[in-house]
Amino acid sequence: MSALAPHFSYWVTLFLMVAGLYILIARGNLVKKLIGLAVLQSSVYLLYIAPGKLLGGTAPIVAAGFSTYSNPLPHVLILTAIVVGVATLALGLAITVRIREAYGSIEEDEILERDRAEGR
Amino acid sequence: MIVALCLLLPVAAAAWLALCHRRPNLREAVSLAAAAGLFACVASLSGEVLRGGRPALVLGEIFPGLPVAFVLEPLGLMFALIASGLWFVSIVYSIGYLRGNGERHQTRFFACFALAIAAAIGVAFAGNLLTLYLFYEALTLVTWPLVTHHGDDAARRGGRVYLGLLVASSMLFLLPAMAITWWLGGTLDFTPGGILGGKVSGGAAAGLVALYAFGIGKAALMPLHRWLPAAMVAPTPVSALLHAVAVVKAGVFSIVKVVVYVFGLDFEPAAFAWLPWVAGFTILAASVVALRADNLKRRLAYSTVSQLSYVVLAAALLAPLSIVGAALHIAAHAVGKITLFFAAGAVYTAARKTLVSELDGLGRRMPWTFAAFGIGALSMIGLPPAAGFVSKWFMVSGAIEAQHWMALAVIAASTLLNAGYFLPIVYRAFFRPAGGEMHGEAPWTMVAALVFTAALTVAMFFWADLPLALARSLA
Amino acid sequence: MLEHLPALQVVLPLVAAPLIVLARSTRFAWLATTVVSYACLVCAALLASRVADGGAISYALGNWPPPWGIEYRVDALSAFVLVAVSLTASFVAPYAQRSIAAEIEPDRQYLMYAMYCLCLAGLLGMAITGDAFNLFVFLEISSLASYVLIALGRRRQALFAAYQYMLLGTVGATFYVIGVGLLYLVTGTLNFADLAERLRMVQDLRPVLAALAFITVGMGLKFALFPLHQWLPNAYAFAPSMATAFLAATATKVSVYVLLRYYFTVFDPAALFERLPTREIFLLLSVAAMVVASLAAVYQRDVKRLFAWSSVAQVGYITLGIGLENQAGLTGSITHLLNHGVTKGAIFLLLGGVALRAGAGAVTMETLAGLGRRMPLTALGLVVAGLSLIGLPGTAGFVTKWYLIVGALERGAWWVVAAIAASSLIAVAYVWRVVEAAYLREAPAPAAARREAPAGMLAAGLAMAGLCVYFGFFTSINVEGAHAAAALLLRGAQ
Amino acid sequence: MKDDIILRVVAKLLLPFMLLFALYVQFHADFGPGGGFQAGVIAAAAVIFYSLIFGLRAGERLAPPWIVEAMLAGGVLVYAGVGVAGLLLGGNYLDYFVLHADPAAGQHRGIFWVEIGVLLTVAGAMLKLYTMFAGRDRNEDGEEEGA
Repeated sequence: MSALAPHFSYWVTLFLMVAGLYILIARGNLVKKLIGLAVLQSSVYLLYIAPGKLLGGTAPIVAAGFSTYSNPLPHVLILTAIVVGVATLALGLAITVRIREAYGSIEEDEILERDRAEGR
Repeated sequence: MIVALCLLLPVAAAAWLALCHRRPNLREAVSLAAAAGLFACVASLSGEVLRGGRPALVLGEIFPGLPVAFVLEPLGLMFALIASGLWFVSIVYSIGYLRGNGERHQTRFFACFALAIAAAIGVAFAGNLLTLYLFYEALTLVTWPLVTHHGDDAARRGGRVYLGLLVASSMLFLLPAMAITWWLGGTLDFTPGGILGGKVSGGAAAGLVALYAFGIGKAALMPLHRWLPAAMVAPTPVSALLHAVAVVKAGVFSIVKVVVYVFGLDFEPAAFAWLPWVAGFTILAASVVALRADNLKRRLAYSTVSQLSYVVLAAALLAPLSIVGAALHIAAHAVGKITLFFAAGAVYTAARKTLVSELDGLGRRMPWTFAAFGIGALSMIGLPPAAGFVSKWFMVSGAIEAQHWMALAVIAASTLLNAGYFLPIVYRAFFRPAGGEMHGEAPWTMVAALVFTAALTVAMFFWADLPLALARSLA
Repeated sequence: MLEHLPALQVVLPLVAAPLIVLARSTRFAWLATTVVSYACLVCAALLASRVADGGAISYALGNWPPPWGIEYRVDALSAFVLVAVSLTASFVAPYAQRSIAAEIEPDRQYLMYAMYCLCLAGLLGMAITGDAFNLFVFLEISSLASYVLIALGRRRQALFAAYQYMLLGTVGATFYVIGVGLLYLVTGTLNFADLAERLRMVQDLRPVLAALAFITVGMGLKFALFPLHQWLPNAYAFAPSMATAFLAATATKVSVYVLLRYYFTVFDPAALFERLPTREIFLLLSVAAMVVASLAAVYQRDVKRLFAWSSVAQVGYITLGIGLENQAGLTGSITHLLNHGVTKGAIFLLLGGVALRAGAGAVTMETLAGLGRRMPLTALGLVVAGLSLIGLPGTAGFVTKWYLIVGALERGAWWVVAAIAASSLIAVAYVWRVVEAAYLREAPAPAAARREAPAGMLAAGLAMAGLCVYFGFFTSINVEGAHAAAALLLRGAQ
Repeated sequence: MKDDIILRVVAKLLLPFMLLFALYVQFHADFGPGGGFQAGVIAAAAVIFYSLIFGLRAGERLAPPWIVEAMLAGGVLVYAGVGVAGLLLGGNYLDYFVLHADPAAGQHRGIFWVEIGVLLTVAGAMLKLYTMFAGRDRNEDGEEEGA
């Protein structure tokens, strides 16, 4: 426990990372894959943000009475990363919708099956 | 200046030919004019080279210290003279052949022909290994459309073997050999006395020799000889000019150049000790195959394989006299073999016969053709009064000088074999009773061409001064 | 204005994209794209010449000095990549007009141009930025744009190919950003130069090692390092012609650049190459790519797929230099960024013309039958570019091969020399399948009429094929630039 | 859902406050958490909420597609324009110090306009995403929409 407790945010990060990757690889449903991708990306947000927090620190806005601030840089970075993540997810979903229209399915194996049938 | 002109002339001719493809007569006139011009250009350089001059041309560096450079030296001049001179004769012959056989895509044929000559001239003039390699590969590529000229399945198969073997050997062996030479010697310029002397020895040296000997696949050393018979699917003028003169001679020419200017004649003989055995084996084995081949062009092709190995054998002895013999043989074999191919093509055009066993009595219907064939055969065997005798004389002298008795034995044995597969053809043509239909000689341009080369073969026996002078300045 | 070139290099295409969306006119979109592409080429050329004369250029965005602000930094390596990318762009942009008009529905064409501009901006930004996180942002800009470009392909397989590429590409980018996060946690900085300095002082190397692994795999996914290449063949095969040409010529190259930047200037190369089996790993993976992917290419029926597989193999040539880690090897690698870009660009541009005239989405071996008679110039261009792919002397590909072989000899890696030769031999096999189809097969009767691709497309393709030959003889751009870049990387190694 | 009177009334009542809150988040960002990203999302949420209740068509009347696209592109242009303004006034790209005689005020001015750009782009993007997906089932029968 002593190794776990002080670094618990890392363990959560790690769990999310692996879980996201697992979903991404193991699931054949295109939407579920995207969910896995989103989980994976969330783990990155945590990886950056969690260490930026100082115990007792406040939002990094200069004001009387506060002297410890959290590190603002990771937040800025992750704001960008979140935007990127949203864009990726939206694009992924848009493509999925069109795949469904073109193939009538969003299961990976069925799509591959149909491609193979066409290739012959 | 003239060096650049020699390279540009055939390329320009090819472009021009492509433009006037709707007017065959103009096209052929352009071809002939270009060939004559090229020969004149090369010949005009010979005086300077014989006096010891080395006309040079440098076209920009590809890599730091590695330019595309041309330096004209005696061996290259000889090769260029042969290639350009016989180009003219071949065009005369081709006009008759292509029209007589109603071949398609004649413009493409003449254009690629011109490009092949340009590449051969590039090989001949190359001032360093990189330039030589550049044109060596170019020669393979531009002759591929000629080999696959008919466009049918047989042509495609032949083309694959041709391209596959030539490109594979040059990429797998020649390119690494070049890189190793550059890495060891720091230069790829052809230097009198060689660039590798003292830089590599023992097994590594022998390995490098092997990379070069097999990398230059155009020299058709066994077991890399199969592209040559495969190339026989091409129309006969192609076989005549390219696979008796330009392409194969580019191969043995490169070998001689590498031996003389990269390794140097003083290179440790141990590294070359294995090569005469392989070359000797090729000479004998190819002769035996030729002996059994019934298809005339196939027999000629294997004869070429064996004759090429004479050059390799002679070069590998590293003796001055044998190098002279090797250089001379490049010229002697060229004129002799092109005569033989011309004759084979004439027989095909006039009588539609391709097999040796069908030639009975044809000598009486086509006396000029078979007289020329006889002279070519004499040259191959190495009997006077034909050019082959001179070169063989020097090779034998070289073998004695180097005290290489195996080489001597091989040359003797193969002379017998050569006689064994050429004389029966002449005998059949003149002394067996003729078969059915009546026909005369092939079109006159073809006959004129082959009589001319036969005369040249004899002339090179009596007046061997120029080639001998060029060859002697090598060693 | 000249001191602002680094900013303009990225801002020009970045501004062009929203302008195109606002204007909603295909004609304006094409015009803007072309102008911007040429402007980028001019910027890149000017930057390269300034770098060659006076050393690296640093540009502080927002006037916040590095390492606090984001720094744009142009040195010999990034200048070379900038030139390579914008050179390709300047050929693709004029080509795009007819190609897009033929392949994309009219009301979506301006979006295609906008995405192309974004992609260009992202790639240029990746090459120019000196900030690890900013690089991630540009990476995602270019990636998102390229997913859209691929998804706009005419056949439905394009959608699934884009989806797969998006999935793997995003995982790659995420891995990269995880690696950067770890480095940031250890050092507290994101500026490359600053990172390099502070990493030297780090005692606990475990997070750095993890960061190295994440960045390597992440970037490996983006540039299709064997065996992380699964997304590539389909993505290239089904994308619209101009997208394939542009992405094949640039996208993977810029990701390799990122890896080079990290390996030789951020991490400590001495430790990286001496204490870890980096050399062996890259030699093995590169050789495997060169041989296996080439073999796979031989068996393709779809010609675009064939050349896509060949791209995987050619990436092997590029990464080979990392494994050789010497002047000649790295010169070969870096020059191949440009050489292969030009070669593949030419091939895909010309194939786009073939596809247009064939009227089908796919270019198969049957489509190519009789091409030598129907489209003689296109066929000639394909042959020339194919020769460069094989690496015959007198072409750009030979220049690469020569340096790689010399580099392998210096390293004493004889088996690598053999592998390079063997791989080129397999390249002969697949290129010659195309040549035989074009010249030795008769065209089916209805398609036998002689009809070249539209002039603009043909000219762009032939010009690039011409560059393959130009760079094979006149190496002042590709070799000298690469030589300087390799020297720079190795200087960082000391 | 537009038949439900409670929803309709509440929606109409809430809408101005949501937009106002967006503006508050936008402009109070100098002194507290907030900024263009958050404000953009809130503003877009207001419009999306409206079109959830009154239907997509009504939402599109409120924010026509061409305006949404213009917002998307215009926001980026405003952002980039601030950068170019810095260039023109003699600074580096994105240099805010030169935007005003007093460098601190210059920073204020620069970030103000940049945040406006962000607001526009984020709001535009959110709306675009919503209409793109919500608009799907209107033309299910094979007709395709831009992605």
